[in-house]
Amino acid sequence: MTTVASPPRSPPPHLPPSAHRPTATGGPEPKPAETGVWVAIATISMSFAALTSAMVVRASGAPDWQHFRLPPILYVNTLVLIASSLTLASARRRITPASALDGLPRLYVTLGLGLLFVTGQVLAWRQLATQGLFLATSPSSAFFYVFTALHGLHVLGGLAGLLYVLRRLRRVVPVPMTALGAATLYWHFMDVLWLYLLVILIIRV
Amino acid sequence: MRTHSIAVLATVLITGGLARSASIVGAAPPRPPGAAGTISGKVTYTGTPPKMKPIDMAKEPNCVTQHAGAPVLTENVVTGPGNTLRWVLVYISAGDQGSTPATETVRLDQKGCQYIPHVLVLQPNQPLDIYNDDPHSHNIHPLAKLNPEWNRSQPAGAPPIHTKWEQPEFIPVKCNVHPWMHGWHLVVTTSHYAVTGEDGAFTLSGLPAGKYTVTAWQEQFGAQSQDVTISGSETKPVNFVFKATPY
Amino acid sequence: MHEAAVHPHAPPQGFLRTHVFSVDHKVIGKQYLDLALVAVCTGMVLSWLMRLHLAWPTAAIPGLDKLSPNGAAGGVITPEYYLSLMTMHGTIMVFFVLTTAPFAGFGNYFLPLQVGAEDMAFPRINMTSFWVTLVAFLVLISSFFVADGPALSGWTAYAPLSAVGKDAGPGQGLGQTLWAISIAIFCVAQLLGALNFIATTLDLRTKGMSLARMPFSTWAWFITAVIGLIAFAVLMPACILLILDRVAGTSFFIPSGLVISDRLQPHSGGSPLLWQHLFWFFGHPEVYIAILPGFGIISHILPVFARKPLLGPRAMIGCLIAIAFLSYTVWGHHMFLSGMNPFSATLFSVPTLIITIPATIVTLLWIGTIYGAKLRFTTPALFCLGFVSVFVSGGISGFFLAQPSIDTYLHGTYFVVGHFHFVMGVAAMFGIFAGTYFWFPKMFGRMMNETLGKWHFWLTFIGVYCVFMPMHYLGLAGNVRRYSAFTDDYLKPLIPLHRFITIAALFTGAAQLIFLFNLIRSRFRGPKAPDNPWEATTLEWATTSPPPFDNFGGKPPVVQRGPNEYGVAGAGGADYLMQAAPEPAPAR
Amino acid sequence: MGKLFAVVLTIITVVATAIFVMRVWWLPADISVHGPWIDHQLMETMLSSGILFVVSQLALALFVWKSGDRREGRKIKIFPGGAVPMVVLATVLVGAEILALTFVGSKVWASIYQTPPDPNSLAIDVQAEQFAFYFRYPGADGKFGGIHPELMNEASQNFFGLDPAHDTAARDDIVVPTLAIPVNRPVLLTLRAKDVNHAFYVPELRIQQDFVPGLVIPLHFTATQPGKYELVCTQLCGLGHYNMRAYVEVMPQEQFDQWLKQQAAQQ
Repeated sequence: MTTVASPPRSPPPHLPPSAHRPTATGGPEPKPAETGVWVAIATISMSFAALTSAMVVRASGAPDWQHFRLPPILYVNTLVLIASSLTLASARRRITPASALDGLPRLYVTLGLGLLFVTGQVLAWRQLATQGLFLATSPSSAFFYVFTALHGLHVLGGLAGLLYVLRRLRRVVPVPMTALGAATLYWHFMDVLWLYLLVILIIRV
Repeated sequence: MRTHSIAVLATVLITGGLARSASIVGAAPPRPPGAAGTISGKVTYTGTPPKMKPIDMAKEPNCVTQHAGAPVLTENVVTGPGNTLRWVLVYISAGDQGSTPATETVRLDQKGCQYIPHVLVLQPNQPLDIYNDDPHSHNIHPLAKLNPEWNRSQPAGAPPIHTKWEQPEFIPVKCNVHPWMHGWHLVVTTSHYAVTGEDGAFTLSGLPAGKYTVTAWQEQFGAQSQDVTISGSETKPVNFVFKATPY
Repeated sequence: MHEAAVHPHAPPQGFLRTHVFSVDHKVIGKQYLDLALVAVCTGMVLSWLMRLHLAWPTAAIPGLDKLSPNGAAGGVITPEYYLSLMTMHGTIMVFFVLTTAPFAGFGNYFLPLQVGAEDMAFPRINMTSFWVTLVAFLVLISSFFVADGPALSGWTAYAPLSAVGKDAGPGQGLGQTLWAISIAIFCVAQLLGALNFIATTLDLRTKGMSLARMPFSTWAWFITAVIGLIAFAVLMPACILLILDRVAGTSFFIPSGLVISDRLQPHSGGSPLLWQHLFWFFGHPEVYIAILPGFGIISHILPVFARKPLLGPRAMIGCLIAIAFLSYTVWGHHMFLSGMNPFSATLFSVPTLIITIPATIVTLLWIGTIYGAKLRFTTPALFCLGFVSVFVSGGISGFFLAQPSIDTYLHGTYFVVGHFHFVMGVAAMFGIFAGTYFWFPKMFGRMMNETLGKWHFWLTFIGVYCVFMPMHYLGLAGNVRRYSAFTDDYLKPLIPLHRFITIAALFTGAAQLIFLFNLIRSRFRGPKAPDNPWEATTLEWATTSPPPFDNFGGKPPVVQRGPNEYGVAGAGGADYLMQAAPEPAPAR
Repeated sequence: MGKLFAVVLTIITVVATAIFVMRVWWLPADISVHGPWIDHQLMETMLSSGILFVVSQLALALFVWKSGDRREGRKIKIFPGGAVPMVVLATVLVGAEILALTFVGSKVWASIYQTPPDPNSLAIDVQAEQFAFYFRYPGADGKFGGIHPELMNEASQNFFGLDPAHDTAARDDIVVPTLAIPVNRPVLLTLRAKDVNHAFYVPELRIQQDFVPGLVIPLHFTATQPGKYELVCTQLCGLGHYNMRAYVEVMPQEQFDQWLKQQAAQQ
């Protein structure tokens, strides 16, 4: 899984300041961690695009496609995830290279909301299961579980990344802004990805 | 080799019977000397059975040549003159006594793209050797459910497959390469069994006095049972009649 | 404060950190190459077994029954074991040799060196990537030791054969599940690798190393990483769906009403073509993942030994990019006869034929580079020339297969086998050989033996033509591929040609022992290599052989010019200018 | 070394080409109506790519021969005109070739796979299974019986899962393992797979098509030469793949009618 070691989790730990490492680009200091996250975003998008097209192909003209109502808790989870993105953005605004202290509480809230989202997704599975909809019940439920599980794994990866950054924010001065930026970027992407998945699940399932 | 093992078997049986030892045959009750009953009869059908269709083995020219002139017929329902049924297993399904575990090796041949015999009866753990007598590869795929299922090819010239079945089960066997090749491995816990020939006749002998359930089983028509009581050395006639439909 | 350290990671301490769990891209590169060496030996032995069986189907191979008591009782290979050998040969070669060696192996070692970086952008992810690859390899190999043997559905693993489980045949049980798991794991590793390649190329280039000044091999690895990023991102979810079909009872790829081994399968509504689309959307770009690094390596090495600049450097890079782009539009040419809408066959045929334009240009540029060159016939140079020849041979048969109307006859025959072995197997291997002979001095600080190298080249070059050219003739005669024996009346007369191929394959395989011997011996006994033994221009030759752990001894080079400066007036009468060398004094 | 390379490469090129030109191993004679177009297209491609093959290999050999020249003071030479003309030339030449091949080729392809079958075609149902082909003729009523996978039974030769007990159309269906077809009459096959992917390939008929489980794929052609040919599977289907074949018997119409009657009697 791309998630498992997605870049925010381990941005290059000891990147040297620009003075020590001449680089080709005359512009701003390159940020490999952010480049890495962009690359990861590209590949994760591609994976989900492949799954989406698989779902469209599989759903077309399949008599066994069983429509069902999405568990309502998904909408609550969506709000939770959006809220976590907002708190993260707000936290980041409060963190300067000199000090991370102001942003830390909001980062903890972000972490909490992230965990809450994952828990909410698990609850959504349990709701489906009580309706008798399991992985193998119908292709629609199969795709639901595959989408939510893969997204959930990626979110867990993002949480691990945030945790890692948080630990370093508290210990390292100057504050590793690049790592924080990379983790933030990834987290917002998880948000966007989920909204996309929610929309196609609403349309198809 | 075969006669040798039969001799060994006989020796074991006799010694076991006389000495009442708890060796290999210790579990089975000893055969009461001299007072064995027999069940015999015929298996027939009423109605119209499916046609025995000629099997066209066109894809395996070797086998076409082997059967030139007399094409092989389907063996799922084999009938004889007088509405008899062949390849029916008749065995003691309940109340069995006096059975002896078999140790002699049973042989299954693949010859002319047929399983010979079509119905093979064994007892649990009885050694089974499978030979490929054709100049091309065969595949043996017993579709077992209780026993472990396996699926293996046997190219021409490969050594025989030595195997056995541990659990009693009626196992359909197919050759994946030649779709028409079908046979049965019938694993029963009794040594009192018989498979009917073309005349539909069977004989179960050496039965000590007692109450038995006799079952006849045919691969397409299923099973029928009758209760029979044997007292002393008598011959009880038992007949089975299956209802046949053309499809 | 360790933030201020020059190198992204501290010098390694202890044996484990230095040689095993190292985050140094050079060690990781060598580990990839070693893994590829083990894999290629395995894959080659498998191909010998297959070829022996095809030529003499009833021959007993001593000892084989020890490896597989069921698959080769008495040493005679059963049809299903043949297919298992074939599947494993294809999977090992495509994934663990042709992807691992030229891309992950050489790329890891030389991409950071060539852009003047001290390491990859994410050294720990880099290390993870290798160990995950190793796990994938071990999972795959473990399927040799399960009761029914490895998967037998080919490296393409077409559903539903690959999806329905053990009813479909021996090897389709646990063996096939292990196959799918192994490939899914492999995808993870390659995605992590591609991430590193891209970030390193974009962000860690040294001062003066503009994109236009990057060596051709760096370009090729970068482009390959981009291809891989998309391709493996599609294969991985496909493998997950396949695994779910196999173990969780879903029906993504399995349609309704299948009766396999007399059993009605409990699945419904799935689409076998969906697997083919997903697989080939990955599978065709995978061909370029295997060969593009070869393009890069040849374009990198050829000018060194031609002592003149590569003809049309910009055209070369443009072609590489064009091929990468087009590789995503052609997957359907594997499926002309698959039952998809026949109209789409024409649609897929056009970009397939168009991709021959950049491929032709690339070839012509190499041939044009050789024109008027002062060739130094070293072993790596010979392998470059051989590469051009076999790539032409393999590429041209693509003309036939790209046309649906001809594919109607040639699809599924040995013509296809000959085609892809030449173009992505042998050509890529020649690229790997050229790279090995060329970079060995840098990697190990010792030269390889030239005499042995030349023997290796000649035997291999002649050998591969004897093996793969006849396959085209077989294909024309309608010889179906993936057959474990030729029992059909019209195939029996072709068996003598198969015997010829088998003998040639054994001969060519034996020639590889020369390489293996040379490789191992030179690692310990070869003469000491100077820093720049081939008089090349790129940055990897501007440091010691082998390079120190931070590549440039704390003094990152500053690049002055592109990599193509051969046949010019250099310092001290040399005919080349290194990328980081200062401007020489004007000649008087 | 350069001369050796040039010589070896030339020998390889000449031998490889000669075997093609002498047709030592070649396609079997065509027996289909559409086959000559395919053969024509193949020959066109063979000719143009053959020239490309020989020219590139020999150019490589020649340049290598010359570039091995060890004379003192020899200067390197740049390819005349540099890369640009070469790129343009390659694009134009290969592009033109591609256009020509696509134009003709897609017509050939369309004539086989994209045209509707002749309405008077003989309809035959084909089922591929591990590891055999079975063919079904509709019998006297001209209608095929329905297919019920749960009724498929190889032991009783019910390969198609027919239900003659309830389905009268199925009772006279003729199921055989050999594809017999009348000569010069259009044939329309419907391909279905019982278990996994298979393929239909008769080299003499110049036709190949996959069987895909879950799909019913039409395929039509007309055979022009009576005789016995082999139909083989070209899509990996499992352990018996190599042995999956059937014979195709092309016969005059009268003989075919008689054959069909004979088969009907045996059902």
